[in-house]
This record gives sequence, structure tokens and C-alpha cells, in this order.
Amino acid sequence: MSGAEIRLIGCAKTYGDGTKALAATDLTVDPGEVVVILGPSGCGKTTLLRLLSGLDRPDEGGRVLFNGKDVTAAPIEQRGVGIVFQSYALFPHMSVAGNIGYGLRVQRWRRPERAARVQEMLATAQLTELAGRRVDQLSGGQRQRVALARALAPRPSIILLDEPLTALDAGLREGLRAEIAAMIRAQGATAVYVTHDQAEALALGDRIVVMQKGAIAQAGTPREVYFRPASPYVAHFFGIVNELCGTVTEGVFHSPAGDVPVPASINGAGQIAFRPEALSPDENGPLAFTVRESVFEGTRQRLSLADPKGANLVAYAPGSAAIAPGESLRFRLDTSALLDAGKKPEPARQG
Amino acid sequence: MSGAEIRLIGCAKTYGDGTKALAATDLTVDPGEVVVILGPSGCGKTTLLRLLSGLDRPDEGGRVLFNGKDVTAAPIEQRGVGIVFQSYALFPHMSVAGNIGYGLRVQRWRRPERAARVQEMLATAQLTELAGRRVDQLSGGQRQRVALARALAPRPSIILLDEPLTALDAGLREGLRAEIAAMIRAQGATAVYVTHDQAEALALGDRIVVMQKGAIAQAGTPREVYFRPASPYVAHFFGIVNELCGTVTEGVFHSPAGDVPVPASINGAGQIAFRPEALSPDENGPLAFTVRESVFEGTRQRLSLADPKGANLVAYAPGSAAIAPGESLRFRLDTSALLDAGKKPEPARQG
Amino acid sequence: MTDGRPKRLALAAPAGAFLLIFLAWPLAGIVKEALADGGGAFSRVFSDPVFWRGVRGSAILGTLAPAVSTVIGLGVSLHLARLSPARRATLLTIIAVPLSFSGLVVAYGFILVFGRAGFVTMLLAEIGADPAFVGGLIYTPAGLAIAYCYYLIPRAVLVILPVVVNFEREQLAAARALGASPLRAFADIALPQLMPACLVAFALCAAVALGAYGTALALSGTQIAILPMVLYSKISDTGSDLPAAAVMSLVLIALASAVMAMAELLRPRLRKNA
Amino acid sequence: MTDGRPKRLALAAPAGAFLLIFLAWPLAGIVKEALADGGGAFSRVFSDPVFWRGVRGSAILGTLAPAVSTVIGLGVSLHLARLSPARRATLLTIIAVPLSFSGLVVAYGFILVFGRAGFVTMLLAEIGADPAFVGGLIYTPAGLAIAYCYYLIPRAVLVILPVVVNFEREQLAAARALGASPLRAFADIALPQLMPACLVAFALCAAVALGAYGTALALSGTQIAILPMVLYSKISDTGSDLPAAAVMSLVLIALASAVMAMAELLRPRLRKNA
Repeated sequence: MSGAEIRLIGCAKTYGDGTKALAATDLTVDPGEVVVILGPSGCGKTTLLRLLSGLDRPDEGGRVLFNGKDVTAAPIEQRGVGIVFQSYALFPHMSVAGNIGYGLRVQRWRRPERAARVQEMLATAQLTELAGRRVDQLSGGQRQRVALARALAPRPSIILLDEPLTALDAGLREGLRAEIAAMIRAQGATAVYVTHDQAEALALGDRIVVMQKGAIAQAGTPREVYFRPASPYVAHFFGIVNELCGTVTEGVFHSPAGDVPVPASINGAGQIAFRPEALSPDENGPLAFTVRESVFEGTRQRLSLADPKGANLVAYAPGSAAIAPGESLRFRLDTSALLDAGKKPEPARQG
Repeated sequence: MSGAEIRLIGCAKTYGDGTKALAATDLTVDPGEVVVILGPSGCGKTTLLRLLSGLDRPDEGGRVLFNGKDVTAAPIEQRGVGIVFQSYALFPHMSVAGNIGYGLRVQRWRRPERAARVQEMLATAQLTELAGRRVDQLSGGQRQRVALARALAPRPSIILLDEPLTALDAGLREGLRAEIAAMIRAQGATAVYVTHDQAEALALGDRIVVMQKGAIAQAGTPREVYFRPASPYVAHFFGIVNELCGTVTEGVFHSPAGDVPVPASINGAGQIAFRPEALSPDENGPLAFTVRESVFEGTRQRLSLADPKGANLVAYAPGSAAIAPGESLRFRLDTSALLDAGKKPEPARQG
Repeated sequence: MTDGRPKRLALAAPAGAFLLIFLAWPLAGIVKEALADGGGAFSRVFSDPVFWRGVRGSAILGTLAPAVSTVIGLGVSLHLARLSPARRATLLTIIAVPLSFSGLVVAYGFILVFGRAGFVTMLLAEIGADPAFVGGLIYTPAGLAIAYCYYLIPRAVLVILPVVVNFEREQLAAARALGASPLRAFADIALPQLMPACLVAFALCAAVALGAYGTALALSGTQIAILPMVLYSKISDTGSDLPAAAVMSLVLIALASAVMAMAELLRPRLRKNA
Repeated sequence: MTDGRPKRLALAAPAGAFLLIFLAWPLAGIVKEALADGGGAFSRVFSDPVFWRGVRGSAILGTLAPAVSTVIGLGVSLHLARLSPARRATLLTIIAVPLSFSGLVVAYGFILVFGRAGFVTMLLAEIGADPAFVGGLIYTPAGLAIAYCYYLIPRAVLVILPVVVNFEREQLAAARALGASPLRAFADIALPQLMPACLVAFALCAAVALGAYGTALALSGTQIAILPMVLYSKISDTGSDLPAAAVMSLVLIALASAVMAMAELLRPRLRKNA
């Protein structure tokens, strides 16, 4: 089954104790799209997922549409969505195959089709050899693969994932992330994936919806939110932001660290902002900084820099040659990679 | 008090059930040096730390010397070492100040000196405002700062740290790592720091001792173990290793992906090995690979590459322009960064 | 830590002494007494109709009381598990209060309320129930079973509640997302995981109900036909048949051990699923 | 999950009914009876020397039995905590066995072993101890206290053991690294954290010891001077003073509630430190 279109219209959520978890929110997810909802804890991302799944109902006036059909009042078992939980939520009294087949049994698939589909999902999730195992004999990564296979087995047109990798070791996450993405896309289901990890979001999403305090701060492709953040909040969420104070006159940015030609578009700005990788060591570069600390990371070393006024910046240099604290280094700046988040935030693009 | 010299001579450890946790090991740590013991779980690194702390005794014949004095038979309370545990091991029935002052009370410091030292440690660990708090009201990072302050308060000449950051969130670790390093170095104590995290080891250690199956695989500075690993085990432990098969004739490496001039030293080798960052995209580069997958990481994108024979490699490219799977790309190789781990492992440098 | 063997033994010694003095010796004493007349006591007891009436009464008591207590205990646990930890702790305390009162006081309270001249009995009499019948209920094994629930329900809750609290509620949400109705999700997913705890609670309550005699004694003297009462009259009668009493003691021990063994066999499954 | 209020009430109803029927009504019945003759029962009870002998006996029993049980329970717990979880579970099961036997059987076993003609009494007589004195010990409040340990030590272990198991042993290593001897580390670090559990165990055992009467009754009839025995004779005597019995019931309830309140006040600290 191919993916369904999801529309949230004016969905707000206020909990019984008066907590406003979500402001009125509109969001459209195209059929087959993988949308990542990203934000820190308490930003409303889990609330949004609960509204989609039917675990919660929106405040009066909010509507949830699947393929144009209003499901706002439909209980969870009538929505036909697959759900994957952070805690796996596997059934410990059933085998791996029993877990994967449970939904098919409930939905009264006939025995031969059921067996075939369970075999197919076991193969897809690389669990064939573990079919008879109890779920408490599995590793965390295997458990989450079972949970995903269980959710996908009845061919839902929508799959919701609530921080599926958060409970796993860092080392496991990357591989499983790729597997999850492959399984979802092979299925063609529309996916909404909630996480607080921006690396996961950047790697996985067709589109990323960044949330802040119960509202959507920005929605866009990974490169849009990373390189053209709509606000300082979004910019900082995706990584380190260097800020350099100075003045822009006639296409040149003057700062205590040096002068750099910049695009005319930022004429008049009092500061420029850029990510660490926009700065690279270059003997002939226009900017000079003092190294406060260098941390060897293997593939590179991370430099903490100070400009003559004492502002702190971060840059990376190749790891091979040790750079000692106190050295003065020259850098060039890739001015095509300037962030304009600090000054004129775009309106958050919703939906 | 300045740091003490530590010497382990022929220290092996066999546990009661016959498990050989540590083969006979020699190790010298210079006064004031910060040595990181690195390895996966079960490699013997924690056993080594327990021998130093007195929590365990070495098998017969092993000796532990602090500043030349044999402490092999000394119980833990007579060794004068500070210990920091992964679980913090704070005293929950005492305040923050009470925890920090406990060692001073046991060692009968006089009240005024005790109070002054506690104040000093509170200030160093940025805990002054939390002095009266119960430890269960603290965050993980604050708890570990209390544990470190408590261990350092009696001015031990040796401080042992057992995975002090492992229980903390990834986001907290980096900042606290820098703080711990600063406090230890300010104190001048000799430090032995056990971890399984190679990033921590690279950033923190004067020297890294890599352990494998109860023995030392390599000991050296962070750049030595990273760029000149003594064995494939060590090389893989510190990050991704790309391996390219081919033949070296007259200073040129011939491979299906292209020909590269290489240092004469590796004449005759059947493959070369290098880290991902040795490979950079370059239109005129000598090597051609097909992109199998690109993962956007923000600061960069990670490319999974295949050579014409299907071997898999990893490289990084700037994140700005998306590279689509299936594209063929040319790369240049920094041949000064070739690893020679695969072929002629140096003998492990111990001590 | 490097702990000496002497220290370990010093800690183990009281446990060993405790087992010997309080368990092994008295048991051995009972066995010796039961065999004192060469096994004749066994045939005397097993041919005694009073003994068999006691067995029948104990069987009713030991099935009905734990069954009612376990079912109510499960309901109470499901309710408590939904509350905030603070409110749950408060209610747990209130439920635990009955356990701390002397059984004698409780029996006395029951007589005052449910006895022949009791408040509830009189109340029911006004709507036509025969007070002689209603007031006599607490002196039958079935009536006694209800009185025992006073002690048994809190015990059942203490066993079942942790398992209910630890039950991962998201499993129910997962089952419903797969199409199961709330009732089906509870029956398919929750119940099988709560069953071992319920069986353990049943066994524990049964062991207590079989052995308890204080409340019964206070309510009815030795009139009521349950095993401990038969044993009590055997011990307290002058010129009593002590070997027969020992045999009955062994029967009671065997019954209690059997239900406890059942509970212990189920406990590992309980831990695994909790 | 979205749960309807009716469902919640359905689960709460049995708990409410249970509290009403088994706790509130009997209590109300007792209070009403105690006040039946306008408070005269109170002065009659408080001027009765038999009552005060019972208070004295109960005070000895209610202090000695929980104290011994808590100390031994702590030792046993420290020992068990060092074992592997599997061996610990086995030993815990053995320790829990006494709890499942009928108190009557236990009392009978005690009489057979420690009574006037008991095995141990005879054994001690051979080394010169007066059998009349030794055999009489189990009929005094102090002797009864030791017999009660049979039930109380397992209870103490069940309360103390989880706290000992959860105690982070690395704290002792940390204290020793700071210069403390093993003994000092235990006294400074472990003991303060185990204390609340010990006090809770003491209070629970005291509540049980104060209220228990079955074992005492089986051992000695109503001869032994403890409060429940005084109450029992008041209830079972023909022509008895029922208001006075109700007053004594209230005294027993007040005592049990007082020690339980102490336990509940300490419980939050126990949880925090566990």
C-alpha cells in the first residue's frame, strides 16, 4: 500500500492541568514523504505525534485528516497507522514471529497470507534466524527492528516513529537509522519521525519540522534548515554558530580580526554569523585569530579561537599537525556560507 | 602536592573463577602525566585500575610501586589515591560540602584548613552555590564534579578515574571532559583515566594505552596511536579505515580505481590503508569511485563509495551541495597519511 | 572489595542458627511425635470424621478466600497503578492499615457489625433477612472466608501492584495501533503478563487462609470446622492425643508447603515479565 | 491513553467498598460499643491491674521481639546481599517458609522442643539447667518474644534486604580511598543509609508483635499477661464486660497505629536512599 497524505488543521493541545503543549498547528505531509519532527524535550513534538496516532485528541476546532478523511474522532485502532515506540513496547510473552504476526491476526488475515507476510518481514528486518526467540533474548537494536517489522507488517499507509533510536547505544544508532530509512521507503508509507537528535534528522528526513515551545519554528529540507535557518534558535539547534561583530560597508565586512569581502545582500549588518566549517586555516587568509585551545578529534582538531576583542569562535583544522594554544593563525572565510539567521528571520514556513 | 610516579611490574590478574582478566603487564606513568587506558569492555582496563586502587591485588609476582614504594599489599585506604567512579558513588546522606569534606575529616585536617580547602574545591568545581544541596538534587554533570572535587580535596598525588563520563548525556560530556582535564592538571596529580570512548582518549590523554584482551596493544601519544597504529585492531578502534587493493610498483600504486604515486617505503604491498579524511573530492584527482550513499551530517556529508571491484570506502565532502547516489566522483589521496597498520605491526610499546 | 571469608561466615551464622532453632528443631520435634506410636496416629486421624470435616472446611476457606482476594486485589491494583505515585503511596498506606491491627480486634469488630446482634445484621433484618441466618454466616467456612479477605486483599495488592505498575502501558497502545480493541488488547497483552502475579497472590493468600486460626477462634471458639480448629482442640483438650495432633500439624505443613511451592515455581516468570 | 471516568470508577469501587465494609464499619462498631455506657468503660479499664500487667507484658514483647528480629534481619540481609541473585532467591525462599506455616503448628513445634518436656529443655537439664525454669521461659513475655522472632525475622529481612541490595557498594570504596578504615566506612556511610529501613522493620515487627495472639494462646492459653490475651479473656468470658473489651480494642488499635505511623513517616526517606 502506498503512503497516505496527512493534514493537521488548527490542531492545538491543552492538557487537563492547563499545560499548553501545542499551539494551533497546521502541517501537511505528502504521500510517501518522510518528515522528521525535531526539537528538545517539551517542545510539543511528542504531543504532535500523539494527535496523529489517536493517543490524544486535539483541542476543539483542530482536525486531523488522512487522505482527506477526517479521523479526528477515530480511536487509535481505526486509524490504520503503524507506531514505533522509543521503549520498543514489544509483547514479552510472544516470540519474535508472534509479535510481528499479532497485527495480522487481529486484522484477520488468513493463515497462509499471514505466514507469508511474517516471513517477508522477518527477511526484510534480517530477523529470520531469530523468529522463534523470546524478545527478552534480543539486543536493543534487534528489538527495535522487531518493533518496526511489527508496525509495518499490516502494510499501514502511515507510520509514526517516536524517538526509535534514543534508547540505543550511540554506536548502534547510525547503522539502524539507515536500516529503518530503507525499510520505510521500501514500504512506501508516509512516515512521521520524532527525534531530538539533529544528526538523525539531517540524515533521515525528506523534510525537517523544527519545533520550539509548542509551535513550528521552521519546516524545510535538511539543507534549508541547516544553511538557511529561519531564526537563531534553529541555527543553534543544528550546530555551532560563530558570530563576528563588525560593520559592513560597500561589500566589505570590517572587523577587529580583519576585513572580508561579503555579498551585497548583507549590507549594513552589525555582525555576521557562520558555521565552523566556513572558516579554514589559510596562511594568506584575511582573518587572524588566536588559538585558545585545540582538541584532537582524530579526523580533525577542533580549535577554540579568540578575536582581538575576545569573542569566541570555533573552527576545524586537519588533525595531523598539533596546533598549540597561544598561536596566532590566519583563516579564510567562505562567505557564500554566511547564515542570515541573526538579523531577519524568515517567517516560519508551515506545511 | 605534585604527582607521583606509578609503576606496574609484571601485574597479571586471574579471578577466582579462573578468568584471566589481565596478562602480565608492565606500565610506567610519569609524575603529573595523564594516561588514558582505552579499550572495549572486557579488555582488562578496569582490572588494571582496580590493581592500582587496591580494590584488587595482582596475581603473585606482580608489583605496584608509587614513587618507588611498593604498595602491592597496601589496602586502599593507605594508598592515598583519589578515585572517581562512573556511578559517582556520592554519599547521599551528606550535602555537597559534606561529601567534599569527608576525606579531610577522615584524615583529621584541622577545622579551619578543612573549611578553606572545601571552599577552594567548591570554587574550582563551580559548585559554591550548591554547597548545601543534597546530592540527589544535582544533575549528572554536577554530581561528577562533586565526585572529582571530593577525590581531589585531600591533594592525592595520584587520581584514578573509571569512565567518569560514561553515565552522562553525550551533550554534557564534552564540556565536562574539558573541566575534568583542567582540574586534574591544575592539581598536578598523576592521572590514570579509563574509558571506552576513543574521542575522550584522543582529547584528554598525554598518552593513550590501548588494551586488547587483557594486554596492552599499543601505548603512545594520541597522534601516534591515531596516525601510526601498531595493529589493525588499534587502527579500527580509532575510526574508519579504508582499504584499497592493488599493487605497488616503482613508487606507484596501481588499483582498479586509478593509479597513485606513493612513498617508496611501502613498495611491494598488496593494499594500502588510510582514513576517510585522506581522501578528498577533486575533479582532477587520480582515483574514481561510485557514490553508493550520501548522508548529510550538516558540517559535511559522508559518502559511501565503491571502487570498480565493489570494495567499500568512506569519504567526506562539504555538506553544501548534495551528491546523489550513483554519481561517479574523482578523488585525490593524501599519501602522507597512509596507515601501515595492516602489514607490519610495530611491537606494542609498553611503559 | 576484598572481603575475608571470616566476615562472610560471621554474617551467615545468625541465618544458620535461626534456621536451625526456629525451623529444623520444631519440625523434627513434630515428626518425632507423629511417629511416636509407630504410625498408629496416622490411621487414627485419617479415619476420624471430624478431621475430614475440617479438611472440607479448610478446602472451602482456602479456595474461596484467596480467589475473592485475588480478584479484588487485581482490580484495586489496576486502579492504583493509574494514580500518581504520591496518591498511590497514600492509598497503599490506608490499605496496609488492616494488616497492622490485631486479628483479635478485627474479629471483635466483625462480631459487633456482622454478628447475630450486629449493626448490619439488624439492618438486613428490617428488609426481611433472617438475622439468625445472616448473623450465623460469619461462623461458617464461607463466611469466615469473607472475613479473611480483610487480611488477604492487602497481601494480594502488595504482590500484584508492582507487576501492574511495571507493566509497560505502551504495549496496549501498540496492540491497539495494530487494530485491537481496548478489551482485546487487555486480554491478549496485559492479562497473560499479569497472570503469574495473580497466581502467586492466590497461593500466598491460600497458605495464609489455610493456616490462620486466630480470627476463627475469636469469632467462634472451636465450633467452626476447619483444620487448625480441629488441631487446636486436639492440643488444648486435657488428655489429648498428642501424636494425632502432630499428624495434623504435618498435614497443615504439607498443605502450606504445596501452595507455597506453587507460588515459588511461578515467581521466576513473575520476575521475568515484571 | 484516553480512559473514561466510568472505567476508573469501576476499578475504584471495590477498593472503596472494601475500606467501608472491612475497616470503617468494624471500627465504628468498636467505638460505639466503647462509648456505650457513657465512658465508664474507660475508667473501669484504666483502673484494672490486669490491664496494666497486660500493658507491661506487651511493652516487653513489643520492644524485645522487634529489636532482636531487626538486628538479626540486618545481619542476614548483609549476608544475602553479597550472594549471587540466584543463590539469594533460593535462601530468601527458605527464609520465607516459616511465614507460610500455621502459627498453631509452630507453637506446637515450640512446645515439643522448648516446653517443659521438650527436647532442648531436657538437653539443657543434663548440663544442669532447671527444666522448670527453662521450660517455663516460653510462657513469659520475654520468652514469647523469642518465639515471635520466628515470624518477625523474615519480615525484617524482606524490608531491609532491598535497601541493602540497592546500596551502592562503591560508596564504601570511595570512603576508603579517602582514608577511612573498612569499619569506619561502614559506620559513616552504610549505616546511616540503612537506618531508615531498620527503623521501618522495627516498627512493622512491633505492630505485629503487639497484635499477635494466636501463638501466645496456643502456647499458654490465656495465662500470659499481654494485652491481646487480656482482651481475649474479656471477650470469651461469659457475662463479659463488652464495653471494656471495646476500650482495650481501641488501645490496641492506637498502639498499632502509632508504630505504623512511625514506619510510614520513615518510608519516604527509605525510598529516597534506596
